[in-house]
Amino acid sequence: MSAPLLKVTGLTKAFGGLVAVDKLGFEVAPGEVIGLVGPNGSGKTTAMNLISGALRADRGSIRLGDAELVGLRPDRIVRHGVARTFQLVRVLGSLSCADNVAAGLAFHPGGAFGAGARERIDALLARVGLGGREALPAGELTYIDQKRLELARALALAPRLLLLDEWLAGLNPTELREGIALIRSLRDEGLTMILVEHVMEAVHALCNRCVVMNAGVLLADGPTAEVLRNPEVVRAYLGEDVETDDLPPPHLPTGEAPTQLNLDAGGQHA
Amino acid sequence: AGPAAAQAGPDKIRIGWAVAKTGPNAPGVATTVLPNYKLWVEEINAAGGIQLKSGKRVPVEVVEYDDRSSSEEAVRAIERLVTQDKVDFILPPWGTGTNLAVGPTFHKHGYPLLAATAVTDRAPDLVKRWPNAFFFLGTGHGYGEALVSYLEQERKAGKIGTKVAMMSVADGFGVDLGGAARKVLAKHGFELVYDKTYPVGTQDLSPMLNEIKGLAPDVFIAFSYPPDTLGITDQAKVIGFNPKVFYTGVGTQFPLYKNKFGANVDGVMSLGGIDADDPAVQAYFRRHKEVTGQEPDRFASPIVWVSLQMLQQAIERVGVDRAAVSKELASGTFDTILGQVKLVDRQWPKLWWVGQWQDGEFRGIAPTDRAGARPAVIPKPAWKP
Amino acid sequence: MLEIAGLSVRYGKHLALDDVALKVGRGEIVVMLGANGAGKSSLLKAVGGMVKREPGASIRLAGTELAGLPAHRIVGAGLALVPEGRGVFGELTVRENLALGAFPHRGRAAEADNFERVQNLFPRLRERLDQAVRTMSGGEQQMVAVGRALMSAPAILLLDEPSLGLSPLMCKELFQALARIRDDGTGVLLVEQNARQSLAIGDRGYLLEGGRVVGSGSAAALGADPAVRAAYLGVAHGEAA
Amino acid sequence: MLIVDVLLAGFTLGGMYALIAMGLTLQYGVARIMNLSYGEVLVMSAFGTWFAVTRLDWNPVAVLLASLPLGYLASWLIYRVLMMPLVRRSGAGPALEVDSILATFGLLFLLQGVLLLAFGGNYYSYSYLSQPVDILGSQVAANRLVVLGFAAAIGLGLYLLLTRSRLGTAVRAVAVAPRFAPLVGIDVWRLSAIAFGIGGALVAGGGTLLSMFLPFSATMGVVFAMKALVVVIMGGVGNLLGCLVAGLMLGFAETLVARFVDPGLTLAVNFALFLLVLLLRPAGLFGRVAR
Amino acid sequence: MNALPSPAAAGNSTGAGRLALQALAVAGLALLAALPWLGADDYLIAVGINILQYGVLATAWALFSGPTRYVSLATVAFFGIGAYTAAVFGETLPWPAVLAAALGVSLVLALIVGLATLRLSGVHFVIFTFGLAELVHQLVNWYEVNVTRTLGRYLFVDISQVQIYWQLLALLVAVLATGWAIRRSRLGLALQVIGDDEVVARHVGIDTTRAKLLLFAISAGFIGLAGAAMAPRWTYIDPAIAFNPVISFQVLIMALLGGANRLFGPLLGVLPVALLFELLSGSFPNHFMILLGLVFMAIVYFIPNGLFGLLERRRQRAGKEGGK
Ligand SMILES: Nc1ncnc2c1ncn2[C@@H]1O[C@H](COP(=O)(O)OP(=O)(O)OP(=O)(O)O)[C@@H](O)[C@H]1O
Ligand SMILES: Nc1ncnc2c1ncn2[C@@H]1O[C@H](COP(=O)(O)OP(=O)(O)OP(=O)(O)O)[C@@H](O)[C@H]1O
Ligand SMILES: [Mg+2]
Ligand SMILES: [Mg+2]
Repeated sequence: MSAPLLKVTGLTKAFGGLVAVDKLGFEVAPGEVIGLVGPNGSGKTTAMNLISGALRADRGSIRLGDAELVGLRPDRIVRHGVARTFQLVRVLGSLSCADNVAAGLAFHPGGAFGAGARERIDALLARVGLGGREALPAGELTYIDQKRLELARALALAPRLLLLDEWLAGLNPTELREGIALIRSLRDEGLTMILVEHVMEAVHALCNRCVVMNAGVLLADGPTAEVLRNPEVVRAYLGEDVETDDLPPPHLPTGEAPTQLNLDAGGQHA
Repeated sequence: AGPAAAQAGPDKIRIGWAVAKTGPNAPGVATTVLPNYKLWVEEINAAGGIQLKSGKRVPVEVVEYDDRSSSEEAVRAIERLVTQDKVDFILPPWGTGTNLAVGPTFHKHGYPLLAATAVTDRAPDLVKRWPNAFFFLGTGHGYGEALVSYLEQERKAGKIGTKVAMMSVADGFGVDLGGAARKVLAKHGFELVYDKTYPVGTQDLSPMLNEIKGLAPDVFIAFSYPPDTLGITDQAKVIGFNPKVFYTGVGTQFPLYKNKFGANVDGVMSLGGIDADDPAVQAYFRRHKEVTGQEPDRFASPIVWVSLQMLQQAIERVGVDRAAVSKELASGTFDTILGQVKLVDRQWPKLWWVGQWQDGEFRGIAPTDRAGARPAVIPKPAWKP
Repeated sequence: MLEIAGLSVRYGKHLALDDVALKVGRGEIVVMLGANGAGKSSLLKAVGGMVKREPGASIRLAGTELAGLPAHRIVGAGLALVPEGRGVFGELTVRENLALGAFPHRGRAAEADNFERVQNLFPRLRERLDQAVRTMSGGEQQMVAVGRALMSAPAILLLDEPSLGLSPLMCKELFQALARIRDDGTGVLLVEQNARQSLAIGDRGYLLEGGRVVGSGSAAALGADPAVRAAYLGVAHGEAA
Repeated sequence: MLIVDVLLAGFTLGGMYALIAMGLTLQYGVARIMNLSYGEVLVMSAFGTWFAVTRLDWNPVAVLLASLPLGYLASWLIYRVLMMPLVRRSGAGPALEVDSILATFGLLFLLQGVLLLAFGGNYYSYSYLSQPVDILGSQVAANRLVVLGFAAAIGLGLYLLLTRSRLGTAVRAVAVAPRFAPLVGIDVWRLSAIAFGIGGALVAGGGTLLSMFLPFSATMGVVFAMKALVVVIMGGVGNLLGCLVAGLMLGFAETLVARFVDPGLTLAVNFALFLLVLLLRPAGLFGRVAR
Repeated sequence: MNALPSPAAAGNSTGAGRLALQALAVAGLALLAALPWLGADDYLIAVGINILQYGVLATAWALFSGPTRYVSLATVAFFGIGAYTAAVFGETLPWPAVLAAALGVSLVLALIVGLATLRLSGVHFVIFTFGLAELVHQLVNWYEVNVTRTLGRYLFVDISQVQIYWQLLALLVAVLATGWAIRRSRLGLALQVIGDDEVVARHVGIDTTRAKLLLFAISAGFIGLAGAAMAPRWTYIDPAIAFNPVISFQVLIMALLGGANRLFGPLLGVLPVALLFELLSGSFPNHFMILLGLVFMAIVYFIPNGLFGLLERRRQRAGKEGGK
């Protein structure tokens, strides 16, 4: 394994008496995409906040390449090449989509501003599937599209490490497929990512390695398939009966014909 | 218009004023200035107008503005009166700051400025700078010095000791008067046991009063503003603070003061005063009350009135030529409710510097040699509950 | 029990919901399927009175017309909404949020029981009763939102993506709980991207597209339909049995 | 008795500050109306009291029985008639702040204009209960004790009501998230109008109490409004206990500085204290909302 | 409190419309510049001074408060400090040096203030800045009373009204030019982002403290200069005159009314409000307050979104109808 891009050691953050992240340690190699999973409230978002500088660690170290990130302000950390999205989307609602991306482009070395940025803005918007909506105020986008916009903004920062906090939550299967494909293409370009996800399908599809947290501490760290079979992980996080691929229809009145099923999918509104 | 027209004179005289009807200066205007202006206009017009030399009576017509207690608004309003309304004379605004702010504008356009509510130590310089300006209310030093000289007399007479406590409002007025008093007190060997300022708008002066009471001074001096004056008196009464001399600032002379404290006002000293037994003064009080529904204060009100009487008489003598009126004001002698008045260096020489509430009236006690001066009641009677 | 007809919602020029009619019975879980932007959230908000309805709508709950009522009265009448984005009172504590859930009169009688029930359903909330909701994790806030809605003892529960952000384990437990709630006689109108699980517990379902209801049927029938499977269950045509 | 002197002065002054701020904290914290005309309402009530006391020979404490309900009614009406269109229009969004500032600024002028027409610009004052009360050898005016008592009673009482009762929790819910309050069946309009009304009752009561010992004039409203705002923000918006504590802190700071440092610095120290508190606790002493 | 409506809510102006408006503004400025030669009398100049003064203040205020939505009531702190600096040095230093001193003092004050305040937000910031202005007032007062022992300074300098007028006009042009330049710069975008969501701003690499501080200082510098330019008009300056909080409020109201998110928005608010004040106080000195209050409320109820919003909606409607 090459030298890690990100190396987290002994990371600790407490809120009052509650230790949300407790002596957390893991590494991410360049080009790697890892999944950060764990039960609700296990400290995943807090860990992301610590890495991106939104919160300041009580103890521990976060090294990105040669740089120590603990103690730096978020805007400094961004310049070191860390970008993120938020669990609850935070687009700049009063700005246009284009300006949202422009904000990502303008304030880091290697960024661009003004006329020189136009092309890159358009390309980024197109990439996340928002081509043609440049002038629309971001506040008027649907939730999903706002998530896309947030990703475009994060990508505009040309990050070395991208933190995605439940970016794939709330998508339907079709959209999920698209989303996974998008992230996969980023991975194929060599972007290093940490994915916080509860959608196991995505974790399976995108991450070769998983870090599992529980109650602030590291529960498991290893290849995805292996980790997600770990009995402790199953008990704390996944629940006993793992995904069945088909529908167990408990209420299927046997033999009953579908009532009044008249699908005109892709019909007149397409 | 030829000489004939000038001979006939105008058929009306336009008078303008811009005073604070709103903002922090409004109470001062409403107490001291505006009632006098109204009374003046009322009396003149009731008599058919100002009688010019030609014998013709010309009524006055008023243009008024609100300066909203702002120097900038005041300046602009005066410019408006001069250039838009083209009034013949402008009555001054209230207060030292505003009078000084509009000074250059009066000066530039040659209008006489009868500053009857400005107290400034710079008055002697200002009259040199602005030949049309007249100052009626003396200098801070005047009040400070007169008060202390008076106290000095009483001390020599053995009526009071040397311990003086002084508090003053942190504003031009308080600083000027306090500064003067401080100097003279030291010169006369008084011991200043307490000497502090407080900011304008302080809502509770009781900590200062409590501390002062603990120092047991013979003389208590507060160069205060109306709301503070009321608060100080109230607190003194509550804590039973009874110095031999109890002196408070502006507001003491207001009718409101007597209404609030009743018989307790007797013996309280302040600046200003009046010879209340003078029939002319009594008549003025009566008219003021009749026409405006309120009593005048016993400090600047009569002086504002005097300045108006002088203006009227000057116009009667020389007409509406502003330069001539200014000249007449500077050199003439006028017959007013406060007797014969002749300005010295365009300043009023004969102020009541110290007054005291006695028998329900705020009477002048210093200068002691002035006609109508009363001997002071010292010590002040203790507060009654 | 809940009968909706002629429900339309307009945002400016855009007709987000077009003449929708649907029913939710007592003790029934009805699943609303639809793509991103189909109008599912708008539908729930319109029913709950949180967005303006176009005139002509009828929303009858057990025979009572609710369409003319403001949002707070609708809750009082027995419709509880867990909106998109949760709508919790971030500055208040978990306990206060839950107590407010019982603010409508109908919630008062069984408040203590419901409080217990919600805490059993989400043990995490029991541990954190005095934490300000704003400081909780995403999934924990989702628990508060669902719990608060349950506190009003609703006749009909309107849920907009309640599983969003919940861990797989929590998600399963939530769906089991919904099944229990249904069994207690509450009607549930469920908007979920997790069509697999929702159809698994659902009784009936509707398909919403471009603001119109374009299909409906029993959960099983929907789950068996190839087009639905392709669009909402992530199963390609002909892939599954 | 130096200590008793300082304590008494600090408590009574602080009580007064708290009193004038409590109405505002309800109006702003719950009904979300940044009421710039607040001071005018206070002064109006003071004038009303003055009139009742000097012309109708009422007892000032009895005037409270009139000014509290009148204050409630008037404010309730102001909310329903003047403010509700604005709240509706803005959907309780950010535009409401601007609109309510502008509208109540207009109201400020209007009310002050009416007061000036009716009473002129003069100072008004009357004497009531300015007898000394002896406490441990220090004298304090009875009227100030009355004010302190009212401030403490109202502050604590309403605080308990707001934190301990369901209605109170609902009021706070409206304060923190008016958009979501209907989700739990809260009638935001009614509650806001009630809160605004109660705020108005408190201001009116405050005006009556204040008139017992402070001289006032038609143009003085702004002074009170600004003081109230400072106390409200310092205590934490919408928090009555915060008002009480912040008011007392300011009162004590002022008293201590006047006594032991320099009375010339009282106001400076007051503002410095306010700024310091905000720097340490950006949402105020008891505030939780950051933005 | 996000007291300012978002720029998007204020509507988007069309390119052509904006150009027309700018042309109009330039023409207006030219007319203003020529006013003293067009035989305007002292009063007209005085009205012009008033409008220009508030024009500078409101535009400079909106430079910072518009995009960031940090509503400042500290305007008068800088205005007053500028005026006071002029009063202190006015009679001893040459006038340009006085202006430079005023600029310097306001900048220093803004930096100190900015460092302390800018972590506050919403209404807390608003009241904090109000408190700050009062604190500065009180401290200057205390210093004058206890250290220099002269309260109230006299400023006799040889500066005519017309010269004041021109100084203010030059300032206004400078503020507008600065605002125009900022809007087109990275800094402008940074401020918009900050105004929308400060957390996001930091996470896209904006040094928010620096950006806010920079702009706060620029804005304060202009305000301080305006104070210095105005000082010679009053002869006598004491802290109560220089630090009159009404100025802060008036600036706020004017800028909000016009529309704080547009470069020319504040000016659009200044003009009618200043004229309205003038008209009402001139014609109805005794009912001024009542009428002003009524007019104000009418504006709020009938012209939401500020005058700029009104204009833009009008134009959009006209544009649409014309297009059909
Ligand atoms: N500011 C805070 N104050 C107090 N507790 C907090 C704060 N922020 C987070 N916590 C607590 O810390 C724990 C970890 O929260 P975090 O948001 O990191 O969880 P998570 O793993 O992201 O969960 P989820 O999957 O639900 O999003 C939670 O129990 C949460 O309640
Ligand atoms: N406040 C709004 N203003 C304007 N348009 C809106 C608004 N809210 C929703 N829309 C539009 O209405 C349509 C329906 O939106 P809605 O949120 O109801 O969809 P949804 O089915 O819930 O989608 P999702 O799966 O993304 O949650 C979308 O096209 C959306 O852009
Ligand atoms: Mg999380
Ligand atoms: Mg939705």
